[in-house]
Amino acid sequence: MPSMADRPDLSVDLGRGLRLRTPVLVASGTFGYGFDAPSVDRSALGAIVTKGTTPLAREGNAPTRIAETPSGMLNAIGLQNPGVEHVAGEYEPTWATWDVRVIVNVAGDSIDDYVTVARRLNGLAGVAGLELNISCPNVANGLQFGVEPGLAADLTRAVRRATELPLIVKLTPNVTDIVAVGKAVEAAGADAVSAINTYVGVAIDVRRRRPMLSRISGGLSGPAIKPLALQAVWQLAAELTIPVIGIGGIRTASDALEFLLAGAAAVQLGTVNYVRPQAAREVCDGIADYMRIHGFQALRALPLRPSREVARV
Amino acid sequence: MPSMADRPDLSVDLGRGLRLRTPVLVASGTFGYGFDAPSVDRSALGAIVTKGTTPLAREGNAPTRIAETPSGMLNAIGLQNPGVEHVAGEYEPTWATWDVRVIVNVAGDSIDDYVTVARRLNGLAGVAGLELNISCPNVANGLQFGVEPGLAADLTRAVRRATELPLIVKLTPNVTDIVAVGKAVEAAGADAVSAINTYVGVAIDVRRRRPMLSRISGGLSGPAIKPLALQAVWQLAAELTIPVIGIGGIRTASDALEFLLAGAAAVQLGTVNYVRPQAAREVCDGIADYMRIHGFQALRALPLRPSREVARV
Amino acid sequence: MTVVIDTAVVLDRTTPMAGAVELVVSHQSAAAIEPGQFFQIGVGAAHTLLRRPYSAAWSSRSSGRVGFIFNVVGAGSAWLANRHAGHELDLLGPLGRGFDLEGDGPAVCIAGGLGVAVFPGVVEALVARGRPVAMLLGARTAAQLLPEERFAGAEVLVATDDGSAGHHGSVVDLMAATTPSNVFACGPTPMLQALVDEARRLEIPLSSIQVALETPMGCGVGTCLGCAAPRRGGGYLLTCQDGPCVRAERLDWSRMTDAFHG
Amino acid sequence: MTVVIDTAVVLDRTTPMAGAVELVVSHQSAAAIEPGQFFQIGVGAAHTLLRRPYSAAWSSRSSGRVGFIFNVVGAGSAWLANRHAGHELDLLGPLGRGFDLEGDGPAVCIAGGLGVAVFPGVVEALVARGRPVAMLLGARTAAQLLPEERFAGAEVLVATDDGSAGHHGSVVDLMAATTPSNVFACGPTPMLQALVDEARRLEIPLSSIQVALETPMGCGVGTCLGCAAPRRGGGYLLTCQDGPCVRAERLDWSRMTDAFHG
Ligand SMILES: Cc1cc2nc3c(=O)[nH]c(=O)nc-3n(C[C@H](O)[C@H](O)[C@H](O)COP(=O)(O)OP(=O)(O)OC[C@H]3O[C@@H](n4cnc5c(N)ncnc54)[C@H](O)[C@@H]3O)c2cc1C
Ligand SMILES: Cc1cc2nc3c(=O)[nH]c(=O)nc-3n(C[C@H](O)[C@H](O)[C@H](O)COP(=O)(O)OP(=O)(O)OC[C@H]3O[C@@H](n4cnc5c(N)ncnc54)[C@H](O)[C@@H]3O)c2cc1C
Ligand SMILES: Cc1cc2nc3c(=O)[nH]c(=O)nc-3n(C[C@H](O)[C@H](O)[C@H](O)COP(=O)(O)O)c2cc1C
Ligand SMILES: Cc1cc2nc3c(=O)[nH]c(=O)nc-3n(C[C@H](O)[C@H](O)[C@H](O)COP(=O)(O)O)c2cc1C
Ligand code: FES
Ligand code: FES
Repeated sequence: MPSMADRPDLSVDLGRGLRLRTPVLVASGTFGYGFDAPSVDRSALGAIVTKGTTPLAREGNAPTRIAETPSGMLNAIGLQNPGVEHVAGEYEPTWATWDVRVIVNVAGDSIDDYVTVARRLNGLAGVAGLELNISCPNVANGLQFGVEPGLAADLTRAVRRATELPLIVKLTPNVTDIVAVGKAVEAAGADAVSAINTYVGVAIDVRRRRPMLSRISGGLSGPAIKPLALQAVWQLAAELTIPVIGIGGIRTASDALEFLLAGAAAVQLGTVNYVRPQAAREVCDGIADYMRIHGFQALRALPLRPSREVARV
Repeated sequence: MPSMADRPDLSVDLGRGLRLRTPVLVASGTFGYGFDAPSVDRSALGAIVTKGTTPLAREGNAPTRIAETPSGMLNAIGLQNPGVEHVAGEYEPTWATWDVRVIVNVAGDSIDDYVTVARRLNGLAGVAGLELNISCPNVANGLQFGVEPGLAADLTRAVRRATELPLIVKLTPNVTDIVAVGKAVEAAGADAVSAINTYVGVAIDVRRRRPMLSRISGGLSGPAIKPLALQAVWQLAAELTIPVIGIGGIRTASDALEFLLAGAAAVQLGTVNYVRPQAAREVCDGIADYMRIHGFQALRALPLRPSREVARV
Repeated sequence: MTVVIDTAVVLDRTTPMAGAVELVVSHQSAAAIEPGQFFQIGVGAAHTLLRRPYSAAWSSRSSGRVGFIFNVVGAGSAWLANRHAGHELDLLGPLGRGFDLEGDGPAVCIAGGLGVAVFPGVVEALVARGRPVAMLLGARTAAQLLPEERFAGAEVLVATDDGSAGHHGSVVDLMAATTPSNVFACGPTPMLQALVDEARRLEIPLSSIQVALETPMGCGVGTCLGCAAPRRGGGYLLTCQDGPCVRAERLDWSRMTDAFHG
Repeated sequence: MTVVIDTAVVLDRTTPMAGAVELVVSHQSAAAIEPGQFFQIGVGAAHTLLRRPYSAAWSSRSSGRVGFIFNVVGAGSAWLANRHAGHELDLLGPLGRGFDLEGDGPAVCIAGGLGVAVFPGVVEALVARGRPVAMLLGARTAAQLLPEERFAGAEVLVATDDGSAGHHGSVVDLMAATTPSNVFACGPTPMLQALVDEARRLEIPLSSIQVALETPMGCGVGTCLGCAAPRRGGGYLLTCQDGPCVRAERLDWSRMTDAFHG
């Protein structure tokens, strides 16, 4: 264990006062609401991002909801969650007592849904920020909010008006040009973007001659997608001025460092939390060791290319 | 080994007389021009798809050209190839003597490039068909032909006019709506589509603090992408009437059957050829065994959903 | 209950019955395991990612040992089957809810196929409580039956699909010969379904039947929501948190899907 | 040359020098291996995909055995280091071009770090041809030197970075003391680069120097085009087909990149 003395500064500022003690977050849907995960040392966590939360409780999809694929997994959980009232009433008061900050991931079928959740959580001490999951289909027009820059911007603008909380927009990679969507939400008032959410995939049960998942397709996560997520982060970090949070297939400190070197301001660990609950601690220590060895004082020194922001200075 | 007697019919018709003895092809860039691969039993191969071929010889990219990722690999070879003259003069005469058919994969920077290659190969006995790699950037407008339905259709139409050879258009998955591109090339005269080419990815060498590949990003292939490729095939097979050739991460007969059940008329094995040169034979035998066990006489009985074509009958 | 992530050393590897492997490990929480609980075991097989859920077949407070009994169905179990004495296993657990062993009067344990893996520990605990126990074992053929000695103190009744031992047919047929005050069941979902139908026929209340469920699992701890099982009255239970051992009355058997069998 | 895909049984696993592992296997094509050729070895480590290229350290026509010497740098080599007697290895090869051993007069072999892995077989073949052989060994420290006995019949000169054995400095410095008619070199690209510079200084013609290249490899057989090395006069050679052993004069050392070291 590194001594605190020579520990480099791991804190990161994601904008609008969302300052985190470390750049290692746990990703939405892989840590519940912070209550169920195995009791491992959480002092490494910059923040916990909750399961996607909607205005009303949702039962989620019928089984089978998950399937393993090579170095990855598909999921079609169907946004099972207790609804924002339960979250605000039952969970938030406890979060307010924690030393790890909690960011609520928000989902919905319409702009109103997102706005409703954002309003309800605004000003609650236990909520440090919001992350908008724009991979959800918009029931109004069928399209996902996240695949159309205009739609994504409208959604971001509406939520921006509804809350003073730091606003992270989580981008979907299932698009031809993720940078266009990133620029649109940046212009619409996002404080940061997180990239990426899962890739749409299918698995077939050959023996039983049917798709593995009840919903046929699901979202691919895990190490398999790491190079694709890095491509998205590499492009976004070059084109956006707001911080980019890297997500996708991180298992080790080396994986996390790939994202930080590619230009990410912070990272989120997802599927790995299921496999190695102690991963966040190891990743955090590994980043600190790397910085010490290479003589970096602060995270902002890691990117291979200076960020636009720095460049403009 | 199954006896020939009860061997189900593995032959497949990809249109315009391109009838193959088995549905197992080897994918472009993973079998050279058919001369270098380890001498394994080729009687299992429905066809060999060659390395991408351009009008003039190309040196390819500077090293490093490949990098391994979890259950996958990135490549940025840069279309190194000897040019169509060499292919037509040196390789084609030998192909004409083989019992395995050869499909030439065609690449270029402009519609003229593709047309030039197609014209030169038209009518050569050793060439059974063409596969257009439309993932190449169009130097004219920077965009990849494959990401824009209109561009993809123009390219297909132009090549269609230049040759009587069966024409397969190989789709790129790096788009929001692959079905739109598939429909466009179908309408423009493609006899079949193959899906998919590689996904754009990045890997960072954390120790040396630089991207792994000299070109920074490359194409992701291997088992990691299988569920994504299956998603593309599942959608295309439902919406197109021409055959869909499934490609992406196939390692085993079970993987290949996932594609056939998802609606693919045939499959291509790529990266696995590097790892297990004998894979095509095992996949072919495994498909035959599966059909025998489930009592299927012909491949067309495998898809979980009847194809549009059948549906229309 | 605090979940422990720990490496356990393999002490022994045996073949308890045809086609199965038994691994014995020494584990710090052996004493804390309730019969019916499971562990998420890390596997290092190529192209795999997730841990694999396995019931503790038995555990010994005194020796600090835990046993796992499994068969090879895919890459993960094939990797596990290659562990030998001296190797380390990466265990997360004990997880979930075990069987509620409270009550008195005759207890009937019924196992289909590898479902038997959970019962050595369950039977031992029931016998220790002084309850009369009947162990109903179902297998494809005689060689695949876990030997009677593994159920000391219980009356063992057997059924095989091929009639090579005991009743020729389903293990569920053996229920009719019993008068249980509690039933503990584990096996393929179709077999559990058949058990529930038979119980209704025999007028055995579902409240007295506990089943150990098997669903695909992502995390094993309640965070991925991947292990849903249909709850009676709507919605879903989480197999890893509300189960794997749940009372049959809590499940909506009409919506029960089977991710694995048939 | 026909490439064989075959499983070979591990006969022995030893530690030839500090931090290295030597695996001895029995392989059907042992007799056909040219010194300097390599095999693509299948590895079953989690999250890996490609085979790993390894030089045959030596091979014996009479016993049908092949040796591989390697160190652990990542997941694949870690997996390999865990193979023991009785395990099977999945081998593709022998592949590529070995060293051209023709010629007479003194032969100098120069190895940096694990580059030494290729030389036991090379030295044996050169000595068998009755040529005087000098083996120049470079390592970080004395413990990481492959023992002299492995180069019977050759004069062994040593250099270590820490001066713990032989010359304190680079193995390339030892070239000045030699008057080779041929040079055979293997090691990190920066060391090969230094060798070429030194050769120019000593006026040793590059045509007399053969280097064993290391690049990332996809297929090992010429189909993926992933192993490009810059060719003198433009374009690229394929390390797996035109190499790994190539004459230094055929390479464009000004365009030489290093995927692995420094
Ligand atoms: C709570 C719980 C406890 C379990 N306890 C045991 C036990 O004590 N002994 C034991 O042998 N198994 C047990 N299982 C089943 C075991 O987890 C699976 O067999 C194992 O995960 C398969 O992993 P694999 O990589 O070998 O197979 P995979 O490659 O994951 O799957 C291979 C084949 O096995 C099927 N399969 C996967 N999971 C299951 C499953 N849960 N049941 C049946 N078929 C499956 C798949 O559909 C596929 O056809 C338990 C499962 C759960 C949920
Ligand atoms: C023709 C040829 C012959 C070889 N012969 C031998 C041999 O006899 N003995 C031996 O120990 N090694 C040899 N190598 C190197 C060996 O192939 C690599 O060390 C091995 O592939 C690494 O696999 P890995 O999964 O352990 O490491 P990876 O996880 O693939 O890589 C881990 C680290 O090792 C580095 N690395 C990867 N490949 C190489 C390489 N070729 N050289 C140096 N660093 C590398 C990576 O950049 C990374 O930093 C040879 C390579 C080639 C091309
Ligand atoms: C089971 C599961 C459930 C998820 N639920 C959500 C969710 O509710 N909202 C969201 O924005 N992302 C969700 N995600 C996506 C993850 O937050 C993350 O973006 C993705 O898994 C990629 O990261 P990874 O490869 O590290 O897992 C979920 C992922 C998994 C595996
Ligand atoms: C090294 C390499 C080179 C490739 N070259 C080509 C090419 O020239 N033209 C093409 O259309 N596809 C090319 N591909 C893509 C493959 O044909 C295939 O579409 C892709 O690898 C996905 O299949 P796989 O996962 O089975 O490898 C190449 C793939 C690899 C790995
Ligand atoms: S397995 Fe993840 S919630 Fe049950
Ligand atoms: S390694 Fe594939 S061509 Fe050389």
